Amino acid sequence: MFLITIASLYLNIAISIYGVIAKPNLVKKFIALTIAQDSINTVAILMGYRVWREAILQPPILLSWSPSPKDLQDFMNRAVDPLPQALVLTAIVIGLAVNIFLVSTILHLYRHFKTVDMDEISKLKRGAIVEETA
Amino acid sequence: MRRLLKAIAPSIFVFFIYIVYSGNITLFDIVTGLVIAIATGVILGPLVVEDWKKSLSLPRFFKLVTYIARYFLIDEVKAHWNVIKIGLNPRMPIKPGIVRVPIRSKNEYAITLVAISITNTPGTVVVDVDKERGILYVNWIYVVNEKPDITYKEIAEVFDRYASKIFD
Amino acid sequence: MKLRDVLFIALIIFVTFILLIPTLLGSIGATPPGDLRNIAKLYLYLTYNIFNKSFWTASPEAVTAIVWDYRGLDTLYETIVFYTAIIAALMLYSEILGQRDVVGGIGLSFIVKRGFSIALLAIIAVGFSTVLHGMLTPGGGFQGGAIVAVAPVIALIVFSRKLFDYSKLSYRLLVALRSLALTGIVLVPLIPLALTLGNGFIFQNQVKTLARFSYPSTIIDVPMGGSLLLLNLFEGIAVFTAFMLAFIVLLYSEDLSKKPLEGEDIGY
Amino acid sequence: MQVGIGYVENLIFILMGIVSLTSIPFVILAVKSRDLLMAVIYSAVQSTLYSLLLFLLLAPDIVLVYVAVSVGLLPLLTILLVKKVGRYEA
Repeated sequence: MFLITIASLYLNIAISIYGVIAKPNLVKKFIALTIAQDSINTVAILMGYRVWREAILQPPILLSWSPSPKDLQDFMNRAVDPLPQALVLTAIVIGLAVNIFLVSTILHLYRHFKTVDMDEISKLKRGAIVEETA
Repeated sequence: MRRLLKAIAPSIFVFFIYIVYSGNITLFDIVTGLVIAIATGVILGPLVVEDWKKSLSLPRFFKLVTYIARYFLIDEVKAHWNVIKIGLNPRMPIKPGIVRVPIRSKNEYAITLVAISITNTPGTVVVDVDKERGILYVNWIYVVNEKPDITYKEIAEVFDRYASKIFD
Repeated sequence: MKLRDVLFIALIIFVTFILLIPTLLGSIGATPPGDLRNIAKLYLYLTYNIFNKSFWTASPEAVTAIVWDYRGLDTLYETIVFYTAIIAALMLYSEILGQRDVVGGIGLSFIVKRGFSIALLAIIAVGFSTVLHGMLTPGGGFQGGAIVAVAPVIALIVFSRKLFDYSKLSYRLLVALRSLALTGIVLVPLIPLALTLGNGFIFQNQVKTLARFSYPSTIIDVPMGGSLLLLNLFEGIAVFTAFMLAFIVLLYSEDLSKKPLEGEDIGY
Repeated sequence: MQVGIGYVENLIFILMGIVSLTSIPFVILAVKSRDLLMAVIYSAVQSTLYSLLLFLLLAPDIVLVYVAVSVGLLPLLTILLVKKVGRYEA
């Protein structure tokens, strides 16, 4: 079942990248891009997971504030990998900031060309260049 | 000064939520909770509270608590029971329609409480509100009668009585 | 179904399998690995090791410790990316920043307003609790900032623009608050360097063998994590104000937003 | 004890598999649908499923930030975009 999880996440990445490439609409491209971001982040978290071999797993948070050496050893044996979580944590928030920038550029394009279709925008641009050079 | 008085009730609410969400009561929680609560209360107090005297009155608060208990224990159960009866009946005896329900509460919070209570009980949904005339438009699963006094009695009477006691 | 679609579907499945094979053979396999990487073990073991205080961070939460202590410089540069992205989005609207909108608006109905005003308080309480307990429980500056940012964004829609255009929490104040928070993020790592006259490290949190400076390890009666609490607080304020600014600008009415484009319709 | 843990592990793997399999149709619908508003809603459903998956992967930090960002702010941002540029893909 774990394999199915990985495979379906990869499939999601592939579908969303198809969406980014093949759909002409910029908003649709944007939606597909956010799905790709989420899937890639989830795959990164998945890499930090471990098998429940010895004891019940726990998130990487030490619960006791005055731990004994045994507590620390236990924590090391039971926690999942905190490193991917720390990296993805910043990536999500910064991703949103970059997405806000993307949205404002898409809005500017729309206000400029009155459309968000990439094919039409390139057609309009070509027309404008021909007009200027003629 | 007004602003500070208005800030008291929201501050208590924020402090309560802060402690509940934090999950433990250490001195650190209490100190930071107080700072956050007072800052939030002073900034957002005028937006939330209309009349500080009403917001601080204890009898109204106890009325609210009894209302919540009564709502979830009696009215919700009754409404669920009715809808279950309709749902399990093979003939599906429904007669849906939108009716006018006049209510007597005038305060915005009171109308909000009545509208939310009516919507949250299954079988009735508030679709629109007319504040000036004090009328709620309610989509009812089985319209017994369209007359305003009967709809008031069937749908809104309990909620309205409590709401006007709590907020007006 | 056209040939193009079939080709794309085949390609998607092919790519998935190509990606899956190295994952299976190389890193995780059919079940996840039983053991952690050594670096992760080290971080987990040392983050709140009260017996060996030369590497500890005084924070029982490993993720926050990694974000702001072990890999603090990384996060500092991520914050710079964040700052730049928001500034870039604001710069596109540089001509209309801080102006009152031409369309007043009345917002949604008063039932939504009253219901939301109670929820507003709860969201802010939860968000700041997440920020300030970042070194004890899951949470921290990024999480709490994102949670608190939800409140003004929905308030902008529920109460309409008027609330923000005529309130004291103006554009200038928000920018000032954000700049202050970012200055705080820059100053906290530099303070050890200044107080030890150059013998400390940047992003030094607790005492090291070579540098004798450390932030306090407990605050009142809970583990503080030294600089982690301060950095979380500043990052939370920075994230919250940045998202609020960005949404305030993005939600300008169309009439006003077209102003920066005036005169550009001649050339591309 | 050992048997109990193995049982819990299998249960969690199965849950993870179900959640991630359920997300595939929503991703396909979000990419395929011509109605952009519906695409945003499908993408929000996919985000909700992912947050469940992240919770199962024992990452409470990420769940906190992910719920606020990907289920709250991002759909709002995209709906704003859709409202301004028009609902239907030509």
